[in-house]
Amino acid sequence: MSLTLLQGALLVFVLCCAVGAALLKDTLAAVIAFAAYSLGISIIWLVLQAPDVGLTEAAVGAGIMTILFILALANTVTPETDRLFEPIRWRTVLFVGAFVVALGATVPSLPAIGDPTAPVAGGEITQYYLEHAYKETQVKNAVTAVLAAYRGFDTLGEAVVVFSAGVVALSVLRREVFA
Amino acid sequence: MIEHLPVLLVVVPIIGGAVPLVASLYTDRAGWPIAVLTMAGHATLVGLLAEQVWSDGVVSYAVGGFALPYGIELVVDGLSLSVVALISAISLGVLAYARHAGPHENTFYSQFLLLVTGLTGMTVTGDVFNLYVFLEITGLAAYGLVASGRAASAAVAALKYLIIGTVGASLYLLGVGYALAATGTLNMADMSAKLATVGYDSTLVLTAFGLMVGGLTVKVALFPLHTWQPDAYANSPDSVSAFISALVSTVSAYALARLLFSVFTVNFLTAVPAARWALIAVASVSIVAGSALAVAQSNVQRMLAYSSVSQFGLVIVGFTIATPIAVVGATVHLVGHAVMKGGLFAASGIIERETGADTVGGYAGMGSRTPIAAGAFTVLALGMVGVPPAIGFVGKWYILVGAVEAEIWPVVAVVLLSTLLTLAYFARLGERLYFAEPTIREEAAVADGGESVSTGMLAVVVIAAILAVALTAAVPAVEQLLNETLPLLIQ
Amino acid sequence: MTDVASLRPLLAVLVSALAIPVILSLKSRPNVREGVTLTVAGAKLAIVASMVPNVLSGTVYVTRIADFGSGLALVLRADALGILFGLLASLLWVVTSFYSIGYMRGLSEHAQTRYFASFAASVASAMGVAFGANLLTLFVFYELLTVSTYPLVTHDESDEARAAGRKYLTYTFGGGVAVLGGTLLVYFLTGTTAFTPGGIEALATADPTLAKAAFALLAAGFGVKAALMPAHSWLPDAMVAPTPVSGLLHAVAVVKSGVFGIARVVLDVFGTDLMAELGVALPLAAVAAFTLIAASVIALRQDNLKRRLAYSTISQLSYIVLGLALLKGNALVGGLLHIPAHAFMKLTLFFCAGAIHVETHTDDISDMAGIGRRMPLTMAAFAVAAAGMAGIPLVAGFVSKWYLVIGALEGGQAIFAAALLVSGVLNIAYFWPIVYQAYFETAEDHDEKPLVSAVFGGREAVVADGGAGSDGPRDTTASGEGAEVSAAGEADLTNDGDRHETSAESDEQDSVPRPEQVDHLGMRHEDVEHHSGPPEGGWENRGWLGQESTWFMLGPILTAATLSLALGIVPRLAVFLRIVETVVGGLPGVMG
Amino acid sequence: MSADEEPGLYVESTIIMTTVRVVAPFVLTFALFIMFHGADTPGGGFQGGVIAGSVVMMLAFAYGIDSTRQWLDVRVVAALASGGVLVFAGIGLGAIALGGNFLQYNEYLPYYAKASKYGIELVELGIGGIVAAVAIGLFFLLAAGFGHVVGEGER
Amino acid sequence: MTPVEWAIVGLALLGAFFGGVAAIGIVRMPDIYTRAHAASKSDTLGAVLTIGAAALALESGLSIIKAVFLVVFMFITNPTAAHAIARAADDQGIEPWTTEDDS
Amino acid sequence: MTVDVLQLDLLTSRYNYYAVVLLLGIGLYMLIESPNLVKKVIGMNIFQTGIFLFFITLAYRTGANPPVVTKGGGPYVSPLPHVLILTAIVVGVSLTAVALALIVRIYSEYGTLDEDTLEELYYD
Amino acid sequence: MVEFSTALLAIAAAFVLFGVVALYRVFVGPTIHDRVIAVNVAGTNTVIAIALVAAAFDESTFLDVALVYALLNFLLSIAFSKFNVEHGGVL
Repeated sequence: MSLTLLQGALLVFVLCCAVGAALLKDTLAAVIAFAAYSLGISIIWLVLQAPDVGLTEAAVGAGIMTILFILALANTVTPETDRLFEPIRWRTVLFVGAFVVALGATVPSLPAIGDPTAPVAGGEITQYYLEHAYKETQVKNAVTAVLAAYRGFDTLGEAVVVFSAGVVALSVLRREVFA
Repeated sequence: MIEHLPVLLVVVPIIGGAVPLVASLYTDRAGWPIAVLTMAGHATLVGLLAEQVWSDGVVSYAVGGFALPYGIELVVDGLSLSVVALISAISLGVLAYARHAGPHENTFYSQFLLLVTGLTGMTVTGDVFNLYVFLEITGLAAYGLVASGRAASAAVAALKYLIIGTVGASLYLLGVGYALAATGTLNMADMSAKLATVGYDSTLVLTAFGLMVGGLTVKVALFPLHTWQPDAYANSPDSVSAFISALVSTVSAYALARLLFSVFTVNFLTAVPAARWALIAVASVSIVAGSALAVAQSNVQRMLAYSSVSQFGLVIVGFTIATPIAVVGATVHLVGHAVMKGGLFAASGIIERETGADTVGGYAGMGSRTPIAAGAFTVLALGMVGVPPAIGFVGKWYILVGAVEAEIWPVVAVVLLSTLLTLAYFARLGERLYFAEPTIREEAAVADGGESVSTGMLAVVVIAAILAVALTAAVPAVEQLLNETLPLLIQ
Repeated sequence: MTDVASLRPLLAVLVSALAIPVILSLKSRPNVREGVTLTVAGAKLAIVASMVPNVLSGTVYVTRIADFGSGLALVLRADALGILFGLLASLLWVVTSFYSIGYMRGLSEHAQTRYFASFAASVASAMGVAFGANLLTLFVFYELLTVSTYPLVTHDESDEARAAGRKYLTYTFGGGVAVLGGTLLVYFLTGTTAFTPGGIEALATADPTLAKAAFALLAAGFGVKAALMPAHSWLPDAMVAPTPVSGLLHAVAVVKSGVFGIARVVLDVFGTDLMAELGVALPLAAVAAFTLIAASVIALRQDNLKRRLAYSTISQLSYIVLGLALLKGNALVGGLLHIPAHAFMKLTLFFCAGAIHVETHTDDISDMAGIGRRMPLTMAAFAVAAAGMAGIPLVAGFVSKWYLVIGALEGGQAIFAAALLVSGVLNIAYFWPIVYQAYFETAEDHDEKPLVSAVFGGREAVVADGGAGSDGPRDTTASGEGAEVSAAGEADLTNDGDRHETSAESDEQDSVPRPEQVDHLGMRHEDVEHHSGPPEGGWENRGWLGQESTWFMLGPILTAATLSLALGIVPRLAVFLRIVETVVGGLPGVMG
Repeated sequence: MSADEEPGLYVESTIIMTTVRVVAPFVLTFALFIMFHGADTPGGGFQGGVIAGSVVMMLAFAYGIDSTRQWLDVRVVAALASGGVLVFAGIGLGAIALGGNFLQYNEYLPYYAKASKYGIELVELGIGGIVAAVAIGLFFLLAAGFGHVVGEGER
Repeated sequence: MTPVEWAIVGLALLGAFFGGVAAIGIVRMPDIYTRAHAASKSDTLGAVLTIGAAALALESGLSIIKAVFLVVFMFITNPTAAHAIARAADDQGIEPWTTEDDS
Repeated sequence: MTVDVLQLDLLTSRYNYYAVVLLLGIGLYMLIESPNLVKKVIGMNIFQTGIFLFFITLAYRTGANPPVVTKGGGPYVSPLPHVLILTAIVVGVSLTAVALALIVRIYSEYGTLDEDTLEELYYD
Repeated sequence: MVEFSTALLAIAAAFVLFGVVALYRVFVGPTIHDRVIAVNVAGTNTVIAIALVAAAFDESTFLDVALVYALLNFLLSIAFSKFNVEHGGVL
């Protein structure tokens, strides 16, 4: 029950941050709210027993992402305003609301959280990974095993994505070499 | 070695793409040779692969040698082979064009090869999440290429592209999530089997379909999610717009087809007519709206971009009809459109360089000033309209036959109508090119644009024009290739 | 009938297609270029002619180009009907090539290279239309023909020419789409589109409603190019093109391809029996008969010679369609024979009009009084062809019309026979005055000849294409579909400013801008002082021995006139009637 | 820009500099730990790479970006990024060369007992290199802003 | 629960108390410096107490080492961070309010 | 009454998914409505995080351990979605970095990050 | 044991809720520094919560995450502080 309490508190925290990021007029404030947001998200990953993702989110969300945002803001100046929050556009809210309701309608058909018989959590593929990962790869962390071995091709793609991001940023900012 | 072709096809451009960054420490003109070498290798591999697919039908490759639904599978069949060959050919063409037209930076060629990586990966993969990864590589490289234009507006266009493209990819990812929730697997073949047992009318499956297909339609740029496309095409350098217009949406459309046939299968489409009709409706609206918007454009490249919106509507319609002949038609049109649209962008680039004309009005009388480019442009435009025997006609014809066979009469009407609409915007250009007095004075043009044009660039455009007609001869071969593939896809 | 695999049909198409790049590359050397054109034209005629004897004895040459599977293929097939059109086109290309050289050089026209290249392309496509072995192949070349003639129509590069070109494209591509739709339906119904003498069998058992729809689409699609009313209005507008092009459009390739398409549909897709069964022949015949009369009446009111000829064409084409729609042996023979007959005669007439234009820059009939003295040979040929048009014996037109009338009477459809006769009278009415005033009047004492010169005709009637105003034959076309009206309206809008301008400037305006109004004036133009109509002091007298013009023009004129005479006097010797009889004889259950 | 024009306008806080000097080596070690220990505990190349990258950022914040930029060798960054990709692809291709499929670590077994594990570690290292290099590169790129002058002039 | 566990929970509760104080301080204090004060002092203390509790709860040696590192680290960095912020505020607070909010 | 219970049951057993949907909504709202480009990028990130939460929730299994296969058995959560999300996070960061680079460039070319102002400048 | 972890989780939840309280300051400011301080507190609370979660689940590896957080929280704070000092120029 207290697990649910913790999760509830986390979700409240995260949603508050998201709403704050959406509505704060000042861009830097929105970035700060977003930093707080990724703090909360990271604990959620841990609570859901995903330490790898949590670690990544910590390194990314609080670290590099926010710093990049700050740097981008340091290079730009947005005009000062007196308003704390942005006005809410109800037309868009209505549109987004429709999307949310439509997607929300599919939630009941999803497996309940933590259901051990769900196709993902208890499925055949998951079981295979958990049983064979160590035998086949000599790696205890099944996440690493799947990441680097079973789905190593994805990870190659992931590495290429990161590399591309660097190259693209070079090209976008019209530089020849890093640094 | 021969059995590793599918994976080598992806890895070779990765390696090629990684080199220019280091090379730029020493020289700033290393990109082109590296890219040419890499693409030559790529083309060779495609050739070898073609031979293998021709004899074996379907080539499957388990990356890492793991048992199959657990590892990542690469699959090359007739459909993907056609697209891979297209990627290879067009890349070589664009390289020939870019040698002179630029951009010349190393980063450009790095991104170029990364884009090839992404596109090839999307084409050969047999795993829905792997598809997402390569979709994003493609996206990233494409955003960068669009932004490599010198104009300030290039960055705006690229950011717009990035945001809309990311939403599309994210929707796709969410769709993958729903499919995963329903089946617990990511391998396309495996997922397809499990989806059938889950039941096609399950909410999860339907949502997965909607989100995945919806996400990909953003990438394909169907109306009304096309808004990124005109800006992106019109603001990027000529080489880039030729490249992107020819391949990015094309491969996304291929991915959509792959999803329809290999994951959801035709059975799903017949079991859930609403899904099919929705897709057909979206595509049909896209056909008409794209043409109508194209007619309204004054900038030639924007017009071409809107034309793509319409043409991809046609392709998607063909795939959604899902009879063998319609699928052949859609494939032919997919490939043909890529050649023609790439050629059109390249030709419009040359025309702009030589005369400074970039609007429909400015094209007046330019036929005599740039005879070769304008001639090629006209041939390609006619092909696009669907004048036989150009490839554009064959594709349309097959799709039409498919629509007639499936007795989807509204589609027949829309496709026929679209021919006339296409004519409406291309005839305008053709007429101006050849039968009107120039509005741009020659001296002004030279002073304004005045960038030189190389033989390579002209050759690319001319070859595209020739291919637009000559590919028709290859249609029976494609058909035969697909006939081996399609029975597997369309039961 | 025996099928023989042979490359000859393909060769006939390719020979001129391959000439296109050669012609284009010889831009700077006009003499060689024209040499190539002539050589290729000769070669093509030779190839086609070489097939004739065997075709007459029942052999069919077939070239398979590509197979698309599922019963779709690109196949060329030189059967009798195809040979009829193919022989006609290749024969007349030779003639027209000579004439083109004379005409284009005579006027020092611009863009001659493009002109000759497009011409070669048009003929290649026409040949493809002739030899197309199924609806798909036919359609492919049909569309190519549209594309390749477009530069010819817009040759002048004036606003008016562009408007005409646009209209031409809109109409014919619209028709093309209809053909495509019809082809699809046929394919859907039968699983094949191959032409079979007597009709595709499976079509007879297909759903009649769909079959009717298919026929309607095909007939409408081909009807656009055949200039059946109400889709005819592109044709008079296309008169802005140079005269050899008009000849080509009207006599040889374009309109004939439409008619030929209808012939294919009637004879080889649906078959006469099925046509009768479906009851689609009568509406077609009715449309044809209506066009026949209406176009003749409109022709009466035209003062511009080429426009009058254009409406004459519209009328004459309907003879052919009518003959086909009557479904009886003799009517079919008449209709088909009228294809070459009309071609020869109309070509003569156009060539004459062109020669008059080149030599005297006269376009209006009212200016032609006494011109017989200036151009005696030309006008003689004109008289012969005009007589043929009216159906006077010894000229080609008589033979075909004879068969037509007989066929109509055989079928007990006297009303159509009557229509034919009425139209013949009208033909005389609009051709005779031209001939008469040319020889028997002088510029001084001639009176206005258009028989009906009231407000709805005559010089003001340049908008006779169904555009704005109540003076055109709008009332006859008002039943046309919306697309046609709007397309015409659009063309008119673009024309409008131009037209008012000219009419404000001068009273001898005409709908067709004379080449000298365009900015590429040649040498010859300088020393001809008058722009139109007889010079001061009347036409000078030139002899009968060819002083009136160059032999490049006279030769073709006389050849064409001779051909029409030959077809009238010895129809069987002139091979075409034999071909036609072979065609009709090959149809099951028609002859006799 | 301002750092170039007016150096010394803002004196770095001694406290921050000292703290960073104390913390940085520890963090770098920790980053390497995460990178190498990814096989058996959560973590891996990506996370380790980001943290290693953030060490440089930390230094840059404490000691000034431009001085850090000069201190860091451009070639190392570029070589790390490209090299990482090449190492990853190389390991995959090596397996092919030994007769297996791409990235089939088992193929290295005859040469080393725990081939799979160390193959994976090597891959993680490659990723770490890429990520660290790109993170550092992005940091400096964004800090430097848009390079107006490079290229052949505006259109 | 065993007595040790009770002790741990108690320790953690004590930490939570300081955490709560810090949170209230952040919200209720009047200006930036006082808020920084609340954050750096109270929160760090709460952190040390709670992490200590967590370290005790985790029995393995490695965890203890990690926890110790964590505590030390927090002890160094938290005040430094507060110092940096306060210093930045001071920089701007002393000088006229020019660039205060222009982002 | 039963309906009410059912709803409550849905909420307690699927609260994460509802949070996902809300996060997606907030992200989408920011993408559409935020006038500032930087905030659009933040919205993009929130949107993606929503999807990540979806996947990680799918992997969760009540009472299970993280998928490090050392402890004495016990159920583990599924490693597969974790892997996917690791990749997706990396992709997200890369996209954000590129987007920010573009924003920096746009700012130095146009001097504004306001979408409406930019639109005007862009179409000039 | 169950109760023990429950208690720890409850305390973690309390820390998260303190974070929510601190968010108030993040939203209303009034200055950027207030926000940074508040987010710093929220970050510290996060670290604490992670440590408690680690204890509750008996997962020592979670402490790694806490460690990373502590480090980055620090980095973030000095980054923000520098941002404000040199804002307008390049950091």
